[in-house]
Amino acid sequence: MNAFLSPYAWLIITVVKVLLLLFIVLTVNAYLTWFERKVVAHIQSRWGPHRVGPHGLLQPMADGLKFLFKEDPTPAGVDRFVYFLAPLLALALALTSIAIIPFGPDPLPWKILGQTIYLGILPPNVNIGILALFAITALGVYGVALAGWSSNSKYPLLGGLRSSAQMISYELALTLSVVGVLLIAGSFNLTEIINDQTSRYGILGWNIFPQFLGFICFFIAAVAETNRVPFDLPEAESELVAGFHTEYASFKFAMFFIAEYTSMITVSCLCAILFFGGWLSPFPATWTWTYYLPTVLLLPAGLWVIWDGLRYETIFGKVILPGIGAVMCILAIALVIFPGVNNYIQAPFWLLSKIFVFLFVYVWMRGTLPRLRYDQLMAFGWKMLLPVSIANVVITSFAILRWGAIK
Amino acid sequence: MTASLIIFFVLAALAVGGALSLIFQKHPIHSALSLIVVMVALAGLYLLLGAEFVAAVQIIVYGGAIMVLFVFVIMLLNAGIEEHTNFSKLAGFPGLLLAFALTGFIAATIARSTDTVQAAAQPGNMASTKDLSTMIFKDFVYPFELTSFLILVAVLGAIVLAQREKA
Amino acid sequence: MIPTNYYIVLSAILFGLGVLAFIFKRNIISIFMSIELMLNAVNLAFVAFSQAMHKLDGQVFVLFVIVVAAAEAAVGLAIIILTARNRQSLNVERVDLLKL
Amino acid sequence: MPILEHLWIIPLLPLLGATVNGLFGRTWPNKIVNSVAIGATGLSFLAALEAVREFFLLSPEQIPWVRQYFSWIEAGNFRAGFDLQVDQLTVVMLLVVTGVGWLIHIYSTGYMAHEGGYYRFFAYLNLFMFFMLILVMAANYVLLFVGWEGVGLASYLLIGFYFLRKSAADAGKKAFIVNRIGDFGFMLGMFLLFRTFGTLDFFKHAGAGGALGLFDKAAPLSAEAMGHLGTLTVACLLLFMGAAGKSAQIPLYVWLPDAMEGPTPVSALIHAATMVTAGVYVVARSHVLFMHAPTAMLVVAVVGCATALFAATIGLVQTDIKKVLAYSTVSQLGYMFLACGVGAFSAGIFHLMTHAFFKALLFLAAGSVIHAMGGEQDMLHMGGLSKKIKWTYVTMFTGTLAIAGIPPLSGFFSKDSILLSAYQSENGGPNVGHILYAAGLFTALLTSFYMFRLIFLTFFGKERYDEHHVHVHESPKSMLVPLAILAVLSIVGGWLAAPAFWGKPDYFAKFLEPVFAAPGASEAGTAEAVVHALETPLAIVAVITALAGLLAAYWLYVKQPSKPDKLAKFFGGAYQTLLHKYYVDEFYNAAVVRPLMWLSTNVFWKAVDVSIIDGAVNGIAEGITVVGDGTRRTQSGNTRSYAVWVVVGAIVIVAVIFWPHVRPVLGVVR
Repeated sequence: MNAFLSPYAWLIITVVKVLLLLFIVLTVNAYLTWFERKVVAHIQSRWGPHRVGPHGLLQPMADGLKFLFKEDPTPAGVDRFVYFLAPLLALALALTSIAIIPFGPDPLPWKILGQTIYLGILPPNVNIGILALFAITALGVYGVALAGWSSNSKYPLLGGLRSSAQMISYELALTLSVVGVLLIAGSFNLTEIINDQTSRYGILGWNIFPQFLGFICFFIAAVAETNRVPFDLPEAESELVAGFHTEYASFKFAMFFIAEYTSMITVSCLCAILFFGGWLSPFPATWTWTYYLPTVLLLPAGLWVIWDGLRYETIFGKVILPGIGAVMCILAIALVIFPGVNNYIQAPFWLLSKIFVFLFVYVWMRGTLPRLRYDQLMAFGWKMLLPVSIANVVITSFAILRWGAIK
Repeated sequence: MTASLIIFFVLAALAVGGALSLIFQKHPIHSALSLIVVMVALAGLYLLLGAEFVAAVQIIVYGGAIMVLFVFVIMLLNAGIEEHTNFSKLAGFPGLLLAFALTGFIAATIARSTDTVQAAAQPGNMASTKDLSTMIFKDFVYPFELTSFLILVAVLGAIVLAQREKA
Repeated sequence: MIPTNYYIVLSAILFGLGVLAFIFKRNIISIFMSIELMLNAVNLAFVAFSQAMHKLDGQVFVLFVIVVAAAEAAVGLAIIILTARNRQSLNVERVDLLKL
Repeated sequence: MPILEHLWIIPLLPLLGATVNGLFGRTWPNKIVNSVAIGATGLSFLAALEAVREFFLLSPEQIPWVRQYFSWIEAGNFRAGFDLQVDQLTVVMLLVVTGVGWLIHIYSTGYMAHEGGYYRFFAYLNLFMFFMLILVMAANYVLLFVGWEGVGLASYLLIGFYFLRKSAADAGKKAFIVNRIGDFGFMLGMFLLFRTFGTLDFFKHAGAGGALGLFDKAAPLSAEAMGHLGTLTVACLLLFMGAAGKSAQIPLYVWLPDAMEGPTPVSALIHAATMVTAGVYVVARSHVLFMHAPTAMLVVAVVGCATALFAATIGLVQTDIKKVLAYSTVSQLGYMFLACGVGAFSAGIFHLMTHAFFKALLFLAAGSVIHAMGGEQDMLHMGGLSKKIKWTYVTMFTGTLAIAGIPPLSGFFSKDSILLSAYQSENGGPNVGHILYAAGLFTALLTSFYMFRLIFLTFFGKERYDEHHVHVHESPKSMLVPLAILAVLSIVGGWLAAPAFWGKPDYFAKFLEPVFAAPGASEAGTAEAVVHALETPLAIVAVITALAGLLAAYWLYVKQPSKPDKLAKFFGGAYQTLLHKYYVDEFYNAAVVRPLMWLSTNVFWKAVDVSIIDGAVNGIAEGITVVGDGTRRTQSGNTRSYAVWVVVGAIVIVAVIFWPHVRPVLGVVR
């Protein structure tokens, strides 16, 4: 068996990884929508979804089903090929970008089919990680633009035009704002960039401090790249109905939707990795007690979930929630019992929690900020963001010239 | 028939196919898409050749900027199917002939001249981006500066050209 | 490993196709794109040679070519927009004021 | 030595004046214009004086003093530089030109006061001064030729000053063309000299790296060496051809009488005092060559003598006052050439100087007369002016005495020394000298006759004009002062040579000795005794002839005013011939001008120009049109066709670069 498999082991492993990641990402997407609706609702002092399942936890499923089974009309006079291509393109690119993110430093302690398994699809020694990521984001614009054009309808066309212009404009700022980090790390490799941020003082080593300006630019540009509020002009309901995907229904629409949320996740990952030390703990490595933070967080959460579930009348609530709670508690205890696992968990834990924070910020912004006017958008991009990021690059390079690599 | 050779042929096929469809597509958007395909395939080839940075730049600049610009302009001008006029006698059959002649000629020339290169053909060792950058900023610094100037000029020119003159 | 000739021949083919497109497309934008295609073909040759000779100069040149192409695209497209505005047509055969 | 180091200042000043006047004078009042012109000339006169003063401080080996300012033409081993030189000969010419020129400038302010184109006149005059100075100061033939042509230009401009008058314009053209013939010879001479000696510089100078000058090379040659191979003779004859053109000798004298169309000061300055003597100057300047070419010398002598006689005879019957003076100028120039021809260069230059004085004087006086008569030039309509315009009369009479050779005026000495040396010369046979002497003597007789005829017709007898139209008036001071000065000069100018009579050396000749020494030494040494023996008797004879002329004129034009007409009737044929100047103009017209016109019209114009040249030009144009018609088909204006052409070009380039054996097919050679 091994003898037969081993030549193609890497292939098989990769495929499995991809499927796994795909599943995870899609689920996260689904619950991201739920999360977003909830948070926005609470920001606007509403309840948000709470009918389908406890706390509306099953809402995403329902939505998914709805997307799948809705009628899928193709408008007359569309350019069929492009019309179908566009959402595929968008989704594929968005998902691909995730594949480049490394989720942890060390491989799994045991080999499968004689292969060391890294957390993340690409092996960590890819020299052009960040570049590849930018390449993919750069292509991302086509999904929107083509969608807008191919629908052969006014609003989508305008949306497409807007988004392509916007994306080109902000891509410059996006790329430039990262250059500072690259200069400091001296590498495109994401893993190296993260490792470069390790220091005796934990959080103080992160790039956010030397690269605060860069971070601001990066984050704003990234939000614009993902067409999120306050830069969601391509799909500005009030002006363009639904922008580039006006003419798309059911699952094609879902593709755009998923693509958008996936790119949100990607951007959050990038923020975490580039500026917030990726999977590094904010505390100095000497504070060993911080290793128990996951447990400390998981245990009460699990207990709360159990208790909350028991309050439900429905079977579902009575059964599922306590189950989940129990799992969480067990996991917490296991972490205490097996320090090896605990140590291994640390990196992903911190990375995921940072990503979560950024996702929350996304939602938060959506809940609070108004949308920009188009000319404001352009002016801001070209006259504010770009110069600032360039300045950042210059300053950084001079600083490096002066003091050598910072910290 | 190693894996890399397979990949090469796949990519090459992609590139040629893209180029062909660039020619035969009637609608500029489709041509643009085919061209993008060609470019992505080329990027893959660059990766195969061990030129990662060039590959990335190829996609970012060509795919992400230039072609987007093309698509953008096509959308802006709302260009339709290109009309099939034939005012130029020369661009008919003789043009075809000449184009083939040129291609053959170049191919022959290369075939003649690359046997020297052949021997040197080696497994593509990944050229580190650092070396590239040092080369650009040391040996090629003047060309580099010149190109930056060129870009500046181009930007100004584009602005001047594209702005509607205020009546 | 792949012999350099493969790359070179491929680039020659692409270049020839670019020439064909250059001659036979009527839409200005398409013609412009065919020029880009030719540039790409040349780039491929550059990179192939640089890899074959273990010199980075080729890649550097490719970068320069790309930059120039970008500039060219900016200006050229601006010109195209102007032409389209003034002549109401993207067909190069309709833009023939030079004819006597 | 400031000025000697900066000789260029002297000619530059007049040029400056010319430029200023020519460019801006148009709008300026006459006062400023003439002050500029006179200032420029006067300054250069002063500069010249200073230069001369410094010149006398030079040690003999520093002479000739040559300075190179910039090299103008350099080709291979040939160099023509802007080099100026000063030696005794130059000094004389310099003083004469600047001095007389200055006086005439002053005179002109009065004479031209009421003429149009005042600024133009003075600009031209200054221009002339500039070129004349270049001519006399040049240190090589090329630069000398520049001055030579320049004065020709100036004289052309000034003769045609009243260009609205056809006669004036024609005269200008005539002068220019006739001079051209001479210049042609002059140039050929220069070429020949360069071919022979490899340089055109006169003397060696430090600047030229000590390279020997023309004369340095020529001097040591034995007469046979060059004489036998007649190169030098030919060269000299060619030079003399130029000189004859400029100095109005047979056969090229015809332009000078017509040149009288110009304003009188011009006639005085250019066509009497300075320019026309340039020929003499050139011959004297290249005496080294002439000395080696006895044949050429003989030619010069004979031509000079013939001209003198010939012109004098014509002068007998002219009635236009300026014409008379013109012919007398021609004949006096003949004298000078005679002197040069017989090897008495210093005598020639001496006569040149004195002649400059008294002929300028005469012309100016004549101008004053004309001015007084309100533009009347015909002597038959004058008479009895002596009482009306005393000053003019006195000065003019002085000039006449001088030219007639009445001692002790300047003319006597110069003419006497010429006749003396003519009498002595053995060149070309024993009694050639005596023949020349006889001719010269007879000319002297004629000269004094027609000059006094002029005087008597003008100032004596009864008025032959009607009082009512013409009211005679004396000229303004500005005209009389120069007259006076010139009169004085023409009296004392000759005394430099006076001591020769009481055995003392002739100072003028002595002064010029270093220049003419080389060949002159021999005969000077041997003939001392003879000279003294001959000096007095010849002088007496000369004086007698002069007086005879005077008396004849007096008898004919004062005693019996009716006689001349009778004589004219009696010698009808001869009289008519003289009156029509031996029909020379008519002859030239028939022999040269008409055939030339016919040739140019029928051959060069109708045949060559129209059919061949125009044909070629139009043919080329036609061909280009055809080709263009063909090629413009490619300019279809269709971008796609252009694209195809681009492809063709690409193919060609690839072929040329990478396929060597294709190159010849494409006509590329590497």
